Amino acid sequence: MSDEKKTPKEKIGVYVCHCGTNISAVVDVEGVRDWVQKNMAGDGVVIARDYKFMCSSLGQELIEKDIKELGLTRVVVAACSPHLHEKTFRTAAENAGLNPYLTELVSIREQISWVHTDKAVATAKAKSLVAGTVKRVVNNEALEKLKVPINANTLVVGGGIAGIQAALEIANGGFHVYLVEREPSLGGHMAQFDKTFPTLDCSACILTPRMVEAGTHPNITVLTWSEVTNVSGYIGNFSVTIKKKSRCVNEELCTGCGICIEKCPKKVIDDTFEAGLGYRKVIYTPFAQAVPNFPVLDQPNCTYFEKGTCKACEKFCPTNAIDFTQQDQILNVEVGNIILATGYDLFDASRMTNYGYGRLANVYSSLEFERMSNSSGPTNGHIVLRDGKTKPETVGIIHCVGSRDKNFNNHCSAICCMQSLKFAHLVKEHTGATVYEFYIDMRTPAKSYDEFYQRIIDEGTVFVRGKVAEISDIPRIPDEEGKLIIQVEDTLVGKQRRIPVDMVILSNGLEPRADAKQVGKLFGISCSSDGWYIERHPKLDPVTTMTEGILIAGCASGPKDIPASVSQGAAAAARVMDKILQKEVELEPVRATIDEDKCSGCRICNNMCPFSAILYIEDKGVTRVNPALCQGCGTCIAACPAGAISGTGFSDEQILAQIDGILMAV
Amino acid sequence: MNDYIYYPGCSMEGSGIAYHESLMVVKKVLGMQLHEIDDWNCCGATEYLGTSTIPAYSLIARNLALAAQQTVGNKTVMAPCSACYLNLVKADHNMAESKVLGGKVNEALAAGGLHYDPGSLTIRHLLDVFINDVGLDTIKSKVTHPLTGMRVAPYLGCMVPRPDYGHQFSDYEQPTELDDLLRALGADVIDYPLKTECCGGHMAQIGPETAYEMIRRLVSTAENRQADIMVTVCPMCQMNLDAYQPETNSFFGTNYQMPIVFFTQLMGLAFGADAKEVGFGRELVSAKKALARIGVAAPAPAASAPRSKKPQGLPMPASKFQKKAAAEMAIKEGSK
Amino acid sequence: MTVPEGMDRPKAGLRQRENLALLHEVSLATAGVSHVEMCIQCGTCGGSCPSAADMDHTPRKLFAMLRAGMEDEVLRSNTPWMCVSCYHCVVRCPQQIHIPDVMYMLKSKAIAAKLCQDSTAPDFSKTFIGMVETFGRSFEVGLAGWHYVTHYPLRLPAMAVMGFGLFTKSRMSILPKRIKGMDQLKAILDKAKTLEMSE
Amino acid sequence: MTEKFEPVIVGFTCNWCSYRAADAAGTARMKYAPNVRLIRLMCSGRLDPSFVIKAFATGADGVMISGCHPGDCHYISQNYKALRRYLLLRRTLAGFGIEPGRVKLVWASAAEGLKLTEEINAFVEEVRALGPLNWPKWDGAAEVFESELAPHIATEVPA
Repeated sequence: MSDEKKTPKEKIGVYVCHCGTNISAVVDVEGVRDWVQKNMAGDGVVIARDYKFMCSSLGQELIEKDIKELGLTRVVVAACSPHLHEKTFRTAAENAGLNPYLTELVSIREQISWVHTDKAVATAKAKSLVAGTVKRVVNNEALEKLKVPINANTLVVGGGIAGIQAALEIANGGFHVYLVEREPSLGGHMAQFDKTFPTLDCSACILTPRMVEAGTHPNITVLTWSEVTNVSGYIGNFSVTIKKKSRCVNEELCTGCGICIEKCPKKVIDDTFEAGLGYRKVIYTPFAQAVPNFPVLDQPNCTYFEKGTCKACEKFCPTNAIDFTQQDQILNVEVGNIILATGYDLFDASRMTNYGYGRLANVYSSLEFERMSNSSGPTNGHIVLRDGKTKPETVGIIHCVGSRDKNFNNHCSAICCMQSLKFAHLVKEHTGATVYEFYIDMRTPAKSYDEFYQRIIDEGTVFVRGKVAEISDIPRIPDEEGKLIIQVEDTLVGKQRRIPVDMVILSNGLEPRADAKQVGKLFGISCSSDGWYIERHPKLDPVTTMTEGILIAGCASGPKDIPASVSQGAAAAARVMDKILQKEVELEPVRATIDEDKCSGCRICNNMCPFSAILYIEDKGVTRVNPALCQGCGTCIAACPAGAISGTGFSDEQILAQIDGILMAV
Repeated sequence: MNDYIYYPGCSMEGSGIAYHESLMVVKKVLGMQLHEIDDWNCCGATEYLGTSTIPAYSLIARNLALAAQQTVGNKTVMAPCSACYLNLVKADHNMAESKVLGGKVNEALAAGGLHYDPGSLTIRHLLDVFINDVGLDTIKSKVTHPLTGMRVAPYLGCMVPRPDYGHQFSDYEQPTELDDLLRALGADVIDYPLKTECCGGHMAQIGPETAYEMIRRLVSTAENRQADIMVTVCPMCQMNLDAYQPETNSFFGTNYQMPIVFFTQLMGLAFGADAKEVGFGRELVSAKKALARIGVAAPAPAASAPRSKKPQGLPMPASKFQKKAAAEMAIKEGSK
Repeated sequence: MTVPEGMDRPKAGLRQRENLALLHEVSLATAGVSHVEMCIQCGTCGGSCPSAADMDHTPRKLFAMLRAGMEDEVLRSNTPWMCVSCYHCVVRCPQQIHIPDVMYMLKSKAIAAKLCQDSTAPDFSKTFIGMVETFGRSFEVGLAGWHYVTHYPLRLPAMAVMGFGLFTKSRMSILPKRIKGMDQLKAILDKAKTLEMSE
Repeated sequence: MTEKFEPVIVGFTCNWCSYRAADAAGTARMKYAPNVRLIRLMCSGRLDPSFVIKAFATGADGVMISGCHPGDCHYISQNYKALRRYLLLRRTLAGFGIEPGRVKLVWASAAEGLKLTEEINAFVEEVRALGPLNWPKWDGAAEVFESELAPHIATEVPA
């Protein structure tokens, strides 16, 4: 029903966009324009226009002109999604002296012309959506953006190469960074690698300087053996709780001399850094170049904590730095932005029983091989069978283990082809063995990657195109006795082959961290269906997330090689510094406010707010909202039985009027 | 709980009669009630499926329809024959997955005044029932004559662990259920990685050379790993490995003498039944020697020596099953 | 986009392109959801197959031929007949293609098109089915007997020995068992056959 | 043959997930039933059950509410509150003699354009099956709402 009786209190201009033919092909733009002109005059529509590209400067000028000349008090633009151009048109209105929040955008492209085909139906829907917004905009209020200062400190979670890069960029920019790492040392997976493809320079040689720089940088507080346990606040003003786990080592006193490690009588298998292939002491630093180089005492395995005796480390420590009573520390830090560079987990190959990992001794995981070929690794760089001495004469390298497989991970792990080629080279270099590579598709897209592939072919590696079906230790013919037999279809020949080898190296895929979902929840960002963190835009905005102030870098958002991870670390840092340099952030003025006269102090709303923005004022017996903490979700508004809470930008009046509009007879 | 609708399948009355006899003994000991589907028909094995679709599925579905009529509270159909078991599950699964197939099959059944709603029955294999319903503890508790000293190669064949629509088994390739059950009987279970390799199936009839090679692989590996006897859960496997073993020998000029019997026969023995009663003597490759082992002290060297605890060479990663066990332990610890 | 009648397949791989017609036809006719359109030609099936050595094409290649629309070559192939239904390929296939079910389907197609090279396998199936359709149960003696007489006369002596063995151990009954509801079964199968044709 | 009933459906979408899912569906040109008209809220938690009643009273045959997946709420946990209200609302509606099936709560993340369109198509069919909502059609309904809201408007506190 239209409201001819009342004289409209606002002067509204409606602008319908063709978006070239994106909209006009399916929606009768002129039809919509005329209908609004005719039927919504009663609601205050004084002018309705259509234009080829409203977002063009000419289109914007059209609006500005009307505001000035016709004295429009409200503007409605029917074009694309508000997430695309709301800002554009609000700025245009602002330039013409109209408060930006009196302009509304109707999505008739994403919600109509791109998803419907029947022109009549589409046009009708367009009319009702416009009508809804016209009736809504009448109830819009002039609002001012809230400006809050940005805390110049940044939290970087994850001390791998991406996190280190991000931290260094920001620190060098002159701002403080808290770099939190859950393991005892910085370095991440890169520290475990031997060589890096395709240049084959030593991983440690290029990583160590960066780790040291981060470890000694005046602007970086490195917190290893630490985990973030709580995050609250919003962009510019996060407060973060960090648990610094007990090392049983007093960092003030410890010089990192390493005598305690030497004297510790107990060895355990190192499942983390040595990928289970080697041993470490119970008090240890994961590797020689560890940053920081304070050791960590592995309490569950420590004889003293088990039996109450030993204390060898304490006895021999020259600076009495060993402290068995040390407790976990809880630190609170205030930061303005947070970068998550939490990395990846390696696919657990024992899940593929047909490859026999964990059953057949000489089947190795990629990380085991990295450690084995590393001169500082458990075999001092000697590539040997599980017996610890025999050199392999034939080696099979298997691609796509747990990747590109609907039974495990659907995605391509991006790095395995190059990693496997690198393995082939290393095996040849160290042992001169015959090497077979089993691949489905060879993926070498980045700079000088395919040249590396050429080089490995030239080195005489045998390439077999086919996903390996099984690895067996059951011989069928004498030649297979005592060997591992790789059974595969050579798809380029079209025949099944059984290739006996001494050693198999699996190129394990990359998986999202097992705890990615919980961590995401902690920081208020979400994972895609396959478990990686979702970027704000996969192409145009790969390092930010839907949550302002939370950024992602490196493998946290999907498999990446070192160059890509480093670039993302730097990119995230640039984004953060951009925000810091703005000194303050503008927050959308979408907030809840409480009319204290109407508030009965029932406190129903009090436990509705997850940001504790709602405070009960005991003496007044009423509740108030802290606008800086309020995020504008509006849950309290809907909960208030007295209708005492109202929400700017999304008030009851606006929404109820919009319902009226979209249900108008068209 | 111990009541099952029972689909024996044709072999149980013929080549697999030992399976039938031993099952009858074992179920009595374990107090299971088997209600045979009235007037059941052949499941068509893999032959019917390979020549037609709707008729093949209708043939199978008749049994399901009859079984559904017979359900009194209990909705579980148990089949001891792997091929029968798989055909029944497959029909149930595919009829549900493809409405077109389901519709046509029911149209056909209607011609015989029958109907079957896919998903209304649960179809399970005998081994699954023993492990997951009866339970190893109960089985252990019934063992009066442990099979100590008998080196057994556990052989499941294909169709029980794969495709395993119901995810009843621990693994497609190396399931541990049969090993666990035989261990519960006190047998010395050897590491037999070919436990789910193919026995040759109908190739014995239509492409003997192919079948002989598969039979050779299985039997020779069992023998190389010093098994006294192979144990199976499938009449077709038993038939191929037992009845075609002599032919395989003459084809390759070998002389394997590897007896192969049904797991229920060993259960029967362990439960104290006498050999004849549980169908021993029906196998073509005699199991006499193997039976003689029982009671005799176990011979020392195992083909696959367990890995020594002391770090020697490089440490091994844990297998899927070791990890699972560890996880379960951790949970137990946690609950304490 | 035209979707064939009575289609209930996942959205994947449903683009109706001319040269994919055969692939889709096979996929549709296969019982259950075959996913065969999704093959990435990795060869896991061919690598896993215990009888691959005796196949003229590996399953993977057969699927490529389906894509290429090489109907005759596919139906003449002995590959489906060599399938032993071990299901290794199914559980390993990274695209979860129900390969044996596709093979079954191809066999029936080949029989219908009279394109099987060697009649041993089809005949064995026929004999088997003949028994089942007459008695409602399989009848090993009749089956084996007839099959060897017609296809492996030379193996008869060996078989006779085995048969005798089985017989003396009463693992073979001379007389077939016949089910009571033979008429019912026949009615069902006749109806089913007409429905099969109507596809 | 009589022309089939085209239900009118109002959809309340969360600004962070399902509204973006609708954008995604658009960008991917996924076609779906045109019966749904979306209203953007900041959060499914903002949904005041009275909006739904209002929609029905004004002529909607069905109302769809969509929010972030449990655990993924942009405002931490507000979608759970939406869920609670939704369940209560369904009972209330049943009390009014309205089929609870006319309201539907859907979880759709920003990435799930396809899921959203599938949910919409399904819901349109469900409501189509229920037929037109025979809510007492009385012209005054809107005015009553207006008058009940008048006090609000009068005492609205400007931000």
